[in-house]
Parts: sequence; C-alpha cells; structure tokens
Amino acid sequence: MADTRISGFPGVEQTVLGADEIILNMGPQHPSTHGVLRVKLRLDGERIVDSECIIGYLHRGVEKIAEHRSYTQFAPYVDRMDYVAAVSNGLGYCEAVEKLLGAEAPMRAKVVRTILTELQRISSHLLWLGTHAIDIGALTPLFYCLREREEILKIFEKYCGARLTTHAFRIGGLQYDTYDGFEAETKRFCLDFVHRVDEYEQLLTENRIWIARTKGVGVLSAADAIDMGATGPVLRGSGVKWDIRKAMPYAAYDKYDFEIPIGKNGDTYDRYLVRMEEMRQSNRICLQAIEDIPAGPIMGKVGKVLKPPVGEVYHSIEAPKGELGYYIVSDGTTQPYRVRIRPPSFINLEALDKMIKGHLVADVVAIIGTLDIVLGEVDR
Amino acid sequence: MTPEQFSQIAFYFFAGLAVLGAIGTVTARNVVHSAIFLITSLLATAGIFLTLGAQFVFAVQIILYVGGIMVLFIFVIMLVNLDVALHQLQFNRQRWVAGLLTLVLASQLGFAIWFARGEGSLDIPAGRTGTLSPQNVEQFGLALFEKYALPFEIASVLLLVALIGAVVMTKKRA
Amino acid sequence: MSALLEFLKTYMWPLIFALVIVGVLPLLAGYVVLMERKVMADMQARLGPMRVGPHGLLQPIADALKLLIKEDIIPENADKLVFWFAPVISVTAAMLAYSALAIGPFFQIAELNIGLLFIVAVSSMGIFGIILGGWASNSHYSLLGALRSTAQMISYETAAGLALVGGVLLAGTLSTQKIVLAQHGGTWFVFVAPIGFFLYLVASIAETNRAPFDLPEAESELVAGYMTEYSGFRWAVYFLAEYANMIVVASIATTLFLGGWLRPFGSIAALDFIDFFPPLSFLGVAGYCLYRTPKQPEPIQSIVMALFGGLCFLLATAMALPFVPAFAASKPGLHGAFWFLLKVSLYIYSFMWIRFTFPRFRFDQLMKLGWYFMIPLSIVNVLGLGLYKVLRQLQWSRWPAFLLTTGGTLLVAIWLVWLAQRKVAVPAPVGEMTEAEG
Amino acid sequence: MALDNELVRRCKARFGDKIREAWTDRKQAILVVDRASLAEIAVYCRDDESFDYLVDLTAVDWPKREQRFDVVLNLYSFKKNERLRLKVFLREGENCPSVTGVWGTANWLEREAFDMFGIIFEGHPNLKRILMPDEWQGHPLRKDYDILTQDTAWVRENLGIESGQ
Repeated sequence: MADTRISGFPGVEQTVLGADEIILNMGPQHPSTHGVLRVKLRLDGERIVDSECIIGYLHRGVEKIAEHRSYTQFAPYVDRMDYVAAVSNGLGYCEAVEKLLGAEAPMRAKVVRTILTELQRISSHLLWLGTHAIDIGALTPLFYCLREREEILKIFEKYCGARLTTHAFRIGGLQYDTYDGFEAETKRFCLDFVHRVDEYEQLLTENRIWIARTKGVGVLSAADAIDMGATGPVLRGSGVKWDIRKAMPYAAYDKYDFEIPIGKNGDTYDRYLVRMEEMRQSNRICLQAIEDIPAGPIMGKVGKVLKPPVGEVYHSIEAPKGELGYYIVSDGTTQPYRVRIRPPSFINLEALDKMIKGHLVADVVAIIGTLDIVLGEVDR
Repeated sequence: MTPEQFSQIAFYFFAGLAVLGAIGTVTARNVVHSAIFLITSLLATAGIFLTLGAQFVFAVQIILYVGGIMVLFIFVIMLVNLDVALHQLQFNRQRWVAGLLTLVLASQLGFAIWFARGEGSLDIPAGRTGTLSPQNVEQFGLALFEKYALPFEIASVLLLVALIGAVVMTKKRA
Repeated sequence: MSALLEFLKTYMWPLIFALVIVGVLPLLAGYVVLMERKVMADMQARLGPMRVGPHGLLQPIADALKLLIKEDIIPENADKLVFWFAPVISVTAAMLAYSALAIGPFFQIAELNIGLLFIVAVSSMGIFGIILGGWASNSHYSLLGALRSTAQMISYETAAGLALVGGVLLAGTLSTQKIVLAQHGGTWFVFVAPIGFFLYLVASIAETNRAPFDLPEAESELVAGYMTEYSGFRWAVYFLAEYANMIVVASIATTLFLGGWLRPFGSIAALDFIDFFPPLSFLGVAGYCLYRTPKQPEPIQSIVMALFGGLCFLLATAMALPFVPAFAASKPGLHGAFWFLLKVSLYIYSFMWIRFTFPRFRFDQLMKLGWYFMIPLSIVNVLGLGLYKVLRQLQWSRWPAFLLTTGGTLLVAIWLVWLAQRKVAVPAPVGEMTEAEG
Repeated sequence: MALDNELVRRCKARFGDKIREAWTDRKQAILVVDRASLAEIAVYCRDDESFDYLVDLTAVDWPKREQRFDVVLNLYSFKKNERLRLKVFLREGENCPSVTGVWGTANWLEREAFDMFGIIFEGHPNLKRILMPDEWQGHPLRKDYDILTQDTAWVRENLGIESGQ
C-alpha cells in the first residue's frame, strides 16, 4: 500500500489517517527557490517531515577555472558568483590577492572601495527585501526596492560602465577614478535613502500578517548558527554580534562609525529587522565616507604581471550574505595554484534542513528567502 | 410548447440524468469518477425539485449535498489511497445476495405502484407544478418554525450531539 | 410554430440578457484584469501595460488571442476527461450565478424567489472545478492547491453565508430585486450591518482565492496551485472563472449591502442633481480621450483612442437619455445599471487594494482566522441583527438599536481578537505543534 | 618559518607528535596535524581553545608530492577574534576522519571536498556528491583532471548531447 499513484515513492510511511506522506520536489524550477535550488520535501499534509537540498544545477567550476587563469584574468569571474553583489565579490578577491602579494591599495582606492561595497550591500539587501516580501505574498515592496536599487546601479554604471557584473576594482587599487559628480550623486542617494527605508518598514514591520508569517519561523539559536557556520545577517539575527568589518577591519572600515544590529530570537522576523538596520548602517558609512575621500593615487605598487611569492592566504570580507572568504594558494607562478572560495550562501543554506523541519510548505519559501541565497554563489 | 410540456421534458431529462448518474456511481472504477457521477445524480435530483416548484429545497440540495457533502467526500478521497480501489474487485462475491435484495425491493416498489395506480396518491397530475406558491420559502420557514418547531429543534439538538461526538472522537487524547 | 413563438415571447428578454452576459462577461473579465494591472502599476510606481493600444486599452484582447492560440498541454498521467472538464465546471458555475443577479431593475435574467440562495448554491459548485482540476493534473502542487482550496472554501463559505444571512434577515426576502427595494428609501444595509459587510468582504476575498487568501494558487509556494499544469485556453477559462467569481461576489455585496442599483441619497429630492453624475462622468472620460487622441505616438493608437472616446460619448448620450421627457421611463434601467456597476467596480477595487498591500497568510493562520474569528463573529452578527430587527419592531428608534447591536457585536469581535492574541503570545514549539494539530 | 607561540606550545604539550608541523604564512598560524588524531585535535580546538566556528574546509591537490592531498580547515574563534588553519596531509587513497561531529558545517563542506577531490571522509553520515551529478565519474578539482575533461558518457546519457563544451 506504500507506493501509490500520488506518492509514487516506495518506503513512504503511512500516517494515522491512512493518508500517505507525499514527496514534493520544490524546484529546480520554482518561483521562489531563488534560482535553481531543489528542495526535496517529505510532507505529512503540508508539514515538513524531512527535507534534502539538492544543489549544483548552476555549477560552473569557478575554482577550476581559477587555476587556469592568471590572477588578473580571474578577477571578473568572481563577479559571476553572487551576481547581485558583484562588487563585494571583487573586493574580497582583490584584497586576498593583495594580501598574497604583500601589496596594499592606496587610501583613496580603499575609501572608494568602501563606498561602492556599501552601496552594493544596500542594493543586495534591497533585492532580498523585495523578493522575500514576494515570497511571503506582499507584491508591492519589490517595486519600491527596485526603484532605489536602480539609483545604485546607475551610480555603478557611471563609475565603471557595468550595472551587475561590475568588475569594479583591480588588484592593487582601482582602474578608474571616480567620475565628476560621484560624490554629489551618492550623497543625494544616501540622504534620500534614509527615508526610503522607513517607507519599506511602514509597509511591513508592523503588519500583522507579516509578523504572523515571520515571527517564530525558522528559528536558529545562536549555538546552532555557530555550529552550522552561518554568517552575516543570519548569524546576527540569532544574536551573535559579529561582523568582519568590525572584527577584522579591511578596506577603510576602521575609519567609520557604525553599529552592528543584532536580533534576539533568531527567527525570520529578526533577520528581517537586522537587514533593514544594516541598510541604514551601510547608508551611514557611505555618508561618512563620501564626505572625505582622500586625494591621491588610485593604484598601488603592483607589477604588470602578478607573481605572488609561494604561500597561501585566507582573506575574508563581510559580503551582504555573510563571510565571503578566498583561500588562495600560490606556487610562485602567474596563475593561482588553487583558489578556494568560501561562499556564504552555500554554508548558510546548509542550515535550511534544520530550520524547516516541522514547518509548513509556506514557511519553506519564507525561510529560503530569509537565508538570502544566490544560487550562482552556492553552486559556483 | 406549453409550460406543462416543458416541465415534463425537464422532468424526464433530470430523472434520466439521475438514474444514469447513479449507475455511473456504482460502476465507475475510479473513486473520483464515482464521486463526479454522484454529483451529477444529486444535481439532477435538485433539478427535479425545481420542476416541482420547490425552489428552496432545490437550493438547499445544491448547497448541502453538492456544495458541502460532496466536497468533503472528494476531499477525503484525495487524502486517502486511490490505488487500492483500482486494484480491488469491482463487484465482489455477494452479487447473488445483492441480486436477490434488488429483486425484492423492485417487486415491492412495483406492487406499490401497481396498487396505488389510479388512486392519485402517486400520480402527479399535469399542471400541478405551478400550484406551489412562489412564496414557498416563507411558507417553508413558517411551517418549520411554527408548526414543526419542536421536531425541528429536536433534530438540531441531535445534529449538535453528533457534531460534538465527532469532535470528541477525532480529538486525540492528550 | 406558434408554440415556439409563444416560448420565445415568454423567454425573449431572459434569453437576450443571457446572451449579453455570456458575450460580455469574458470581455469584462479581461478589462477587470487590465484594471487590476493598472491599479497595481499605479500602487507600485510604474505604468503597467502601455504598448497594446493607447494606455494598454487593447491588452486584454491581445492576451485573449495569445491564450487562444497557445499550445494546449495535457500532462501525460493526467485524467484527461476530468482535466478537460474541470475548468468548464468552474466557469459554468460562475456564469450561472449571473442568472439571478439584478443589474438594475430591468436587467435580470430570472427573478427568483430564492435569488440569493440560488446564487450562493450555484457559485458554491465552482469549487468542483478547482478540486477536480487539481486532482486530475496528477501533480503534487496541483493536489496541494486543490486540498487547500477545498478546506478554505468550506471554512469561508460558512462565514460568507452567515454574513449574508444577516443581510437577508434585514431585507426579509431572498429575492435580489426585493432586497434592493428593501433598501430603497431607508438606509443601505452596510450602514445597518457594517460588521456583516466587513465579514462578507473578508470572506468573499477568501472565497475568490485572492490575496491575502490566495493560498490555493500561491505562486511563491505552490507555483500556481491547482492551475499549475494548465496552459493556454484551459488556463484562460480558469482565469475567466476567477474574475467572473469576483464580479459575482462583488454583485452580491452590492445587492445586499450597498443598495444595489440605487443612487446614493436616492430618497433625498434635494440631492437629485446626482442624477447628472452618470452622463457627466462618461462625458468627462470621453473628453479626456479626445484630448489625448492627437498625443498618441502611433496613428493607430490615436484611432483606438478616438474610438474609445466615441464609445464613452455614446454611453454619455445613453445616460443622458432619461432627461429627455419622452424617454424618462428608461431612467431606472440605465442609471441603475450604471450605479450597480460603479459599486461593483469600487468593491473590486478594494479587493485589488488589499491584494497589493498585504502579505499572504499561511494556511494554518488562514484556518484559524476562519474558524476562530470569522465564523463565531458571523454567528454573533446574525444574532445581533436579529436583535436589531426585534428592537425595531418594538418601536425603538434606529440609532439606539443600531448602537446597541453593532456595539455588542464589535465587543465580541474585540474579545475574539484578544483571545487570538493571547494564543499567539505563547507559541507552541514547532515540534510539538505537529502533535497538537495532527 | 617555524611557529612557536602559546597556542602551538599548548597543543604540542598536549598532543606531542601528533602536531607534525607548525608555521605561519602571512601572519596566519598553520598547524599540520596527524591524520588519525584530527578529530581529537578538532574537539580540543573547539572546546578548549574556543575555535567554535569552522569557517571553511577544503583540500588542495599536490600530485607530485608523496602525500598528495592537503585537507585544510580554517577555524575562527569568536572569543579571541583569531583564525587558525589546520592541515592534514593525505596519501592517495587514504581516508580523512570526518569532523561533522565537531562542527555541523563540515557536512556539506566535506561532501564538496569529496565531490571535487575524491577524498573519503570516514564517519561522514551522508558522503555523496553535492555539486556534480551523483553518477559523474572523476573528481574535477584534481590536478590531473584537465579543464576540458568531462564525463562524456554522463553528458550523452543525461543531456542528450555529444559534448558539454
């Protein structure tokens, strides 16, 4: 009696009512798995008994490609991992190689990097907010979010000619200096954005349905979060006050004043609040940085051909999704011997199985949304 | 075409549909198909009520049987195993007993019709359809709550008891 | 032959009305979709459809054509007959409901003694289209959608039905015509039974599967719920049924609570100038269209715009017709239809407004809302309105009776909310919830 | 550059020979530990040295070396705000003990290392491919797996095309 037309899977147990547990394949083509994620759910009614994430549909072998490109050539590839936060990916890679070379970018480059990365964080969080809201059924916030994101992308476009996969930085500094009016435009955006965040919060934060859908959903305790290696807003939502920008400052973050927002209960609602506050803080960093971009060169002293000494380095930054690390092993040639990318989405996603157990199907999409994954980065 | 003819055509149409639906219900192999046939049969019965001018009963028949009970039927059918029915024997070995029973019932019915013939009790005179007052909802309500108030209330209490009983039985013991 | 003539004579107007409904309804539904997209765009800081025709006016027609010529896919393991039949059930039920609706005092196919009951009964059959369609697709998403839909419909139909009972109690009749007439001269029932209206509003959103209760087709969870495997024309039929149902529930609410085809302040002679509103509003739209005509980017768009302006002008003329003494008799029919459709549109607009504002409920929350709040409150509402009626018969004046009953019902509502709140305050751990609810 | 700091001294005192080597590279402490005692040292690092966060677990292939694979564990301590890198050297065909019991993260990370390098992690609850298809032949991040190599049979069978390139 176990294998029926509906369940179709042998070994599926029967529940009290005589109704089978059914297996639901969520994805790889599904509107709210944020890409080609496939979650195999075992359901009792609509409650999740068991689940398994199946990933790799977008695997492109980025790490393998890295071994066959020179250090400079590989830089644009990292933009294709977390394609909604390409600038952050680039920053992590450039700084890792700089660390390997023992070089350092000049201050002006560092400040511009900080500004662009924070703008990228805002844009990534905006996209997260919009899609997360859509997952939970609120259609409208997405369009407001995209409106503001558009402004950021315009700044990117003016700066380096690309909107999404920007390849904005070079190893050792920047390729382009800021354009005329960069400061003014960024400042205008930032001053405006303060009110925009309030606008989004008006739509959702106090909304009873929103609270009912997110509070107590996908709870991840601080201990679990650390055990599962969750980073970024997921870790902070669980109440761990840890941000690489503060713990191990890179770029020019040590110069600026900002807070690390944390949550209390580690549920979807707290992670939502954390990300909302993070947007405000990023905005604050931008406003501070834009006031005072030091003059000077934009490129540090690195040779035309990069030949780092033998050795290895691990460098990580606080990407919008969490800790984005690059572990690069050099054998003294112009090509990296091994590039390992520690993708925050991949490791945050690992906690999914734990978080959705016992929840309903509707919560699965909320929890996938709150993890803020990008499959390009999960699968690399 | 007079209204009488029209309503007669309607009656035979609905009656035929009801019988066909009933046959389909017991012969269909797929449970969901059975349910669909049953719905057809019930709807046809509702149609017969309409030809008799019993508009209220018609509406209640649809709301309760078609819109309520059958929805629950299908709901339950979907929850439980379907393949079981498909692999089971359609008509089992009790067919001789069933046939005998059918025969007895049919003969009873036949006798009843035969004896009642001509006495008017079962014969629906033509044109009767229009005689029910168009205000039959009001009449229905008045009859139910004045003349038959006590039986009505007793029936309600009985249903309530059944309802509570069902809840108690399905609720798991803590 | 003469019998046929006789037949036609008796049933001519109903037949014509039925043809009009069957012919116009798909078009109307298409334009409701366009309206929805425009409203949505407006609320989301965008323009919405702008390409097909001026301001997207021909978009519904283009969409319909596209859907008609799309490939019709039936999944391999689907129950083909049921798969084919299910959307038809849905749309039939939706359309059948129009036969008892009175769009104005004249435009009605059949004036039934059980009018409202008939509409409720017939539209309750639409659920079969959804269940059977979801089942026949043989897909888990469809099945889950169908199951959700069934549970939701059963729960909310009870609440909706009880909310309607309140209105019917006030009118003392089930006939749509008489319900509207009962509101003539007096007040619309929405002002007597605001809570009943509110209950019906919420329940009707749930019954038509619209956000925030659109769980059966929640696209972010179940892809498209029961419609997942449907495509092309069949999908369009489902879509038509959904929008037709929206118009049905809006019409029921209009009839029962918003005074049907009655003009606002219909009994106050001093405000008779409101009668000029229908022709003037159409005239305004016509004027705007003609004003925009030269500004269209393409000549063809100018033509469509001009035609649309002309159509509005014609409608304005029709609406102005009753002011000509010779045609004064046409006033209730023409203006009645106008007011009725206007109210229906406003009701649907509120649907859209809600849809674009709120996130979606989760299934257990939806059920809780239905059973712990809507149904108890609607029962209390019926009791309250019964009390109101008794008090009025006891010669109480309107206000004290209204305040007493509505206030009482409101208190119950607050109490129910408080109860629900208290339950939320101590959420059960996730693991244990399975046991408690299973 | 041999390393001789507090942490290494403590570890050496406790584990002796099981810490094979220790050095720093660009200010980062690196410990090479004995294969068999990885789990033991991992628990020690987590509990006594409070390296409670496994940042990353990966591998590097050195085909010319006798011990072909490095398994690299990047650890971080929230308390000390400090990183530590553990390494295990493996010969071809040698298994690595799993640290899934120590850090939950290791589950997918070890699966990925298995997928890409073919390193078997002993004691892993569910060691199967994670990014590549389950039936794929070969381990792509090994140095002898050329960048243009592919499992032609799999591609033909599952994608219905001759070549993915």
